[in-house]
Amino acid sequence: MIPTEWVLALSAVLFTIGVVGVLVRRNALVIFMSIELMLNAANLAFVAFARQQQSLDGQIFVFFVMTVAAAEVAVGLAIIVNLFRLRETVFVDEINLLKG
Amino acid sequence: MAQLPWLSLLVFFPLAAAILVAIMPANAHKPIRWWATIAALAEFVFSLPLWWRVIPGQAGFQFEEKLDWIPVLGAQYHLGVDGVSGLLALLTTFTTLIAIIGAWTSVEKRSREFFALVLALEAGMLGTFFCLDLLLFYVFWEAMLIPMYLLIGVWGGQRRVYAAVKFFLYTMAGSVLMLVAILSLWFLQKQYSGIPTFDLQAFYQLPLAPSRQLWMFLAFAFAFAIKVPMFPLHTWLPDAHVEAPTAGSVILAAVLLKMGTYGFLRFAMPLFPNALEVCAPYIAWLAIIGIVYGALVAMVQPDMKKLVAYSSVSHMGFVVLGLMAMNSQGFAGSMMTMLNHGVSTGALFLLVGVIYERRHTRKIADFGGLWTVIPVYSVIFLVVMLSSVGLPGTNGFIGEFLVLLGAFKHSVWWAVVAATGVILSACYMLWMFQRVVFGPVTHEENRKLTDLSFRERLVFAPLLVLIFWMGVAPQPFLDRMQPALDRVLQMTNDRAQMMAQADATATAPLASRLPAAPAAVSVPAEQGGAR
Amino acid sequence: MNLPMLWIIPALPLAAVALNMLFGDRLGKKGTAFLACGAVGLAFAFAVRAVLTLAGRSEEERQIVETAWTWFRVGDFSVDVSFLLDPLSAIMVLVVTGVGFLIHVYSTGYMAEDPSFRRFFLYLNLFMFAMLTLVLADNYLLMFVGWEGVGLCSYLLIGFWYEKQSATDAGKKAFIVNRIGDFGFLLGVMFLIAWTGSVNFERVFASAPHLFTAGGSIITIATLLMFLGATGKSAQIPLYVWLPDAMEGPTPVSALIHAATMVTAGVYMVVRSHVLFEMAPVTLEVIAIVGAATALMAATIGLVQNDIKRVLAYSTVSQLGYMFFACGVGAFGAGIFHVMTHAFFKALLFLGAGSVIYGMHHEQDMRKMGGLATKMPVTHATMLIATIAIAGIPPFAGFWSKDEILAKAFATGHYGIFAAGLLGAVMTAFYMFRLYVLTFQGKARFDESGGHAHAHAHAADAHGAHAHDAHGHAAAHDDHGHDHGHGGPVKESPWNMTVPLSVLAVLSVIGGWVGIGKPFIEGESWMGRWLEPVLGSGPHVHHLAVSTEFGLMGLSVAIAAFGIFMAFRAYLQQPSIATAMHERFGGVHRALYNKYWVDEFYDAIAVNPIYQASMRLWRFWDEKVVDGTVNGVGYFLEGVSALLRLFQTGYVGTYALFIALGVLALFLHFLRS
Amino acid sequence: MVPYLFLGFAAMLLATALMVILHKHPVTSALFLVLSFSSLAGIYLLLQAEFVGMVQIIVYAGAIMVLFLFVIMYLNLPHDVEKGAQIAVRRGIGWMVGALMLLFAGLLAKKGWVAGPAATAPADLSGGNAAAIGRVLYSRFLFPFEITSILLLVAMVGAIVMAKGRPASPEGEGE
Repeated sequence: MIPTEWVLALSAVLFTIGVVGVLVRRNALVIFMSIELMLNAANLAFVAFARQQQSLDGQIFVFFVMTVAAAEVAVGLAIIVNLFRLRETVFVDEINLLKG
Repeated sequence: MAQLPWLSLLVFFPLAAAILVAIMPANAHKPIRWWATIAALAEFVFSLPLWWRVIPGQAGFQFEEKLDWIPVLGAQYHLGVDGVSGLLALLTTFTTLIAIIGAWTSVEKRSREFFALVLALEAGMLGTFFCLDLLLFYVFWEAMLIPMYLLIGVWGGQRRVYAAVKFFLYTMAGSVLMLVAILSLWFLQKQYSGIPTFDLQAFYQLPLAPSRQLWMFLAFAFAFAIKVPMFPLHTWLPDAHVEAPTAGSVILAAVLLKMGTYGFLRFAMPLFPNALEVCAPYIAWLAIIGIVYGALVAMVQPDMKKLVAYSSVSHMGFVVLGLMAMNSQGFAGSMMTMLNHGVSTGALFLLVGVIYERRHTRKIADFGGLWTVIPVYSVIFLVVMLSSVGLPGTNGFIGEFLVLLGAFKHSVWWAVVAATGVILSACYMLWMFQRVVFGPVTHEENRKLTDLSFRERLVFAPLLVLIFWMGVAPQPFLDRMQPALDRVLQMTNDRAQMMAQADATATAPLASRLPAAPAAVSVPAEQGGAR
Repeated sequence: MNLPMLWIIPALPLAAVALNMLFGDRLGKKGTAFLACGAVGLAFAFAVRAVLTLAGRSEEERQIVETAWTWFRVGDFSVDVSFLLDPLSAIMVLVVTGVGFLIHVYSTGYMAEDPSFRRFFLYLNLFMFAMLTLVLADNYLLMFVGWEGVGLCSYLLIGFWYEKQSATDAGKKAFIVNRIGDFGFLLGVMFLIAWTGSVNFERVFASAPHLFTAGGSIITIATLLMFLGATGKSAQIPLYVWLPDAMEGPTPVSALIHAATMVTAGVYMVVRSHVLFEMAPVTLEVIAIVGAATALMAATIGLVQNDIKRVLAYSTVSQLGYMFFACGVGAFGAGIFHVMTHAFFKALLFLGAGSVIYGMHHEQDMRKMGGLATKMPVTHATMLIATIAIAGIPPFAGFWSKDEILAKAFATGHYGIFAAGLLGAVMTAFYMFRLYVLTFQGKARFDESGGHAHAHAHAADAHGAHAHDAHGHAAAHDDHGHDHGHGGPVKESPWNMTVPLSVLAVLSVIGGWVGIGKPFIEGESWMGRWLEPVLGSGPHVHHLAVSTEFGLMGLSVAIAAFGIFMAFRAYLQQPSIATAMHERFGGVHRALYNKYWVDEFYDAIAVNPIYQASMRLWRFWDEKVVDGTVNGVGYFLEGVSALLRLFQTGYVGTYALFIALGVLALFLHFLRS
Repeated sequence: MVPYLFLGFAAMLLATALMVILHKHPVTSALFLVLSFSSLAGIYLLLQAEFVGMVQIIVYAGAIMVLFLFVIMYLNLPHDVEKGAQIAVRRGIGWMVGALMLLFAGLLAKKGWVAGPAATAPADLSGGNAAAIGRVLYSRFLFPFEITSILLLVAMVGAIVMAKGRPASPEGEGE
């Protein structure tokens, strides 16, 4: 039996790696992947708690998160493709259309 | 018809019409203005019974409608009308009709949106006059801003965006303070009676410790003073008027400014009478300064619209002064001046609009000798100008005289200083008139001016009739407003007395004023002063 | 009901206005003239009928009140539109409608060639309406309607030739100066309302003795304010400045409004309110002094003016001064008497002057006239009568009224005022005969065949002479602003001008006889008895001995004769005297010629400072301070936003960083708790 | 046995995840991501979430990652150039934030923010994990499940519309 704490610790570290990835990389695609990492970290925590609580709700949530992730990736990648067409770049520090 | 929700229909008919106009095809200019005119005319006809169905002798609110709106907060959809709001509502429907007909040819771009907004504005204004629920009042009050903001910002002149934003922010600044005061009233009401409500009539019976009234009164007064506008909060007005399209100026001057004074009369004064007693002299002096100041500054304006705008500051000073005099002459004069100002200044703006439409300039220096070229216009201008100056026999005189009389009874100096405004108004108006209408034709362009068209004459005819009617036989108007005004006066005085007494009894044993919560007020005192 | 229908008297001219406005363009000049004159004539007939009804009653009942409707009623204060006919208003209404009718007729001739003929009669009828309302009103507020109404018509008629800058300036000046007076009048009325609760004459006068202490400060202030109103309307110091400028209007207007009727409204108001004024001795004293000072000052200015209408204008101011000091010394009846006689002879003088101007093709400078006696016989004869009347030679009208005023002043012990009156009388006689001599006697000083061209040449002169004028208007040339195209020789005016002249001339002779009193007949004069129900027998001082009365009369006649003699001598027989005088007293002459620089003084102390202050208020206070504050708040917020904007870089990384930092902050928060 | 397996998967997960964010080439990153997802699937299996583990492999490692790779290759991206002071600063901040986060998480964990009491009534797992999930999903979570389908539909439409590119308008794209 794996202790829930271990899984949570793993989840935390994975999440942090995702955060660091978002912060240090400038390639939008890699940032996107890092986000996926974070989502997976969250999923991991869900699964861990589901096991501890002997409930299926957590796993159901993971299922929904995955759906959202799939949708997000589809749209997000479409955006990136579009962006690349317009700007010839996927580097986020070259794009500041939102500047106030 | 008795069961018909008449007031609601009055409020929402223009809104429905606005929506209908808004979905018409954008380039169908002719049908758009016809339908807008028909809607405004129907609304006016439909509002005419306000003249005879609002029974003059009956002082309270009539045709009340009450529906739950947000039950948790105790906010209600509560409408009602009395002599004061009835007359102002009539003025509103009348002015809107005039403004719409007047704007027939002057609005070329986006006429659909323009007429829709004017109609929506009418709905907002009528709602503001009719509602008897403070939250509803606030909603209408703010809702009114938006169409006006757009009218100035889209159809305005050169600096329209600046003017529109200034207008909006100024008014907002005041009204958020008012919202805070409304909310604190609500809490006090809940604390006092246990029932959460925004109902105005309930607030009329809510005892407030005089020490608490001051801030709430100031918040209300600030909002209303901006709207009036009172010196020194008036600077949005010249900009808004100058930049606004003619119809916007007319409605702004004729109705929107009255919201401020109406607010004083309906809310600020009867709700916080003790605070009023403290503040009245200051407000009155500000009003008097406004009278003189507006007139002086109007005198040196090179732009006709700006001149009229500053004259509005001056005239509205009279209205506030009459209210602060706190006697029946002052009140009646104030109310008369509201109506007069609506008619005369509305007409003045229309007149300026007429030549602006033809010449695309409002500079006084660009005109001269108009009498030779367009005599009918000039004669109408003369009459309207005289009514604005307050010549006896025209409407302007009755209002100004009653206000001065009321002020005189309160304090001789008020009347003396305010009466100089009467001299000054003659100065700036006559001088403007002389430069525009008299003299030889100095600009060749002016020779080609065409005199008023049939449609324009149709616009001015009822205004002229009103000018003389209200000047020669104003009694029908006075009869309608007086019971309502007397009631406000009575209520204000009674409440002031009641709460001052309550305060005295509450504070005496407690030694400290702070805990003098409304709960400490004895119930008999409250009942005694309520009606 | 066999009421005399008072309301119809003012309503008739008003109806004419309405008809003229609606159908005037279809009527043509003849129709318009007929309509206008007919309405006023009919009003005169109704007035006569009403007055006869009044006279038919016993003395105590000589008062007719007719209420048309309640004008407005607020609280316990109410005002009716109602009319009052009593002996006082009877005199006024007869004078107004009578003289008004004559002047209407005269105008049909004088204005015959003006393109704005119809507008002229429109205004004129409107004026009649307002004036009759003023005179017939039975309360102060309705009187105020007429009061402002005549002011309006005066404004419109002075600026009748609206294309002329000087005319519209003068009109505006008249209206605004009058407004200053109205301000006083209105406040005075408010004092009455505040204390008596009514504006109705009868009620105010009945309650005044109980509510005010005689000589108290309230009644003094109230009456002083009302008198301020009177100074505005009746052109007294300090508000007389508008009247001379008012000569920019057509001459019949000057005759009707600025001589015979409107300007006497102030006197009428004071006499009407005599109950109040008698309770305020200080005010009466002020009135007397102001009246005397005005009489003297205007007379001195009148001595040297060259414009025929300006001389008459200053003479009017001066004569109004007489009326006021009559009131000031308590001789209200004498004041009204002088109002009446003055209306006759001054209207005649103006109309005569108009006739001269008409004949001279719009020349107004007396230096360009002379020798007209033979060319315009009717005008000459009637003018001569009027001149004698105003100079105060018995048995002409002016003598009786002026003498009564002087006698009353003397009898009440106002010797200073009396002396001033005498001095004024000399000057009146002098400048009026100067006018007469320069105009009608001596040699013709104009080009006989082409007066018109000549006049134009000199118009330039006049411009130069009046260049000092701050408003930049030229001398009051009664110029229509367009070419008449008829030069031609000087000739007599048509019948519709000369007939009114003749009628007025007759009145100028016999009009004063109704006031022949004490030394000639037993008891009060007819006029005095007629007015007694209104004015009461008065708090009369001891009557003068008959010998004193005759002495005073003799004195005033002698003085008038002296003035006349001097005028003939200086301007007809030995013109060198006049020139010598000019040179000798150059400074004085300049001061007089420039009207003591009062206009310039007012400009300097009031008009310009107010204008400058307003400009500063607008440019500095409004735009810099108030708007500056408002915009300042805006700029401040904008600055703060600009600062905050730096955080919004537009880079995703930055946002992500802030999110992460936010998470850290949350962690910290949970750690602390 | 299970704990060792877990530790093994965990080590692989972290290592591959680190490689995802560290490697310069996006394609390599993506491939490491596939690996990390797979190891995560293994952990799921160990945690008795068989269904989720399978879906993880199918949806994530399969569908989503293919999409990623497809896009990367479609765009034909070169190595990332990660040089310069700005990048260094950002990198420093990034790692510092990460470290702090871990530190705070550890501190929080120390305060006892972990694993509450175990549930008393275990879920009905008859017929295996997938069947159990199916029962719950199609009963209690039916409505959210349906909504999810709409979400996916919308995402699909959105993605298509965007990827299709706008028709060239005369005004350009407002750059």
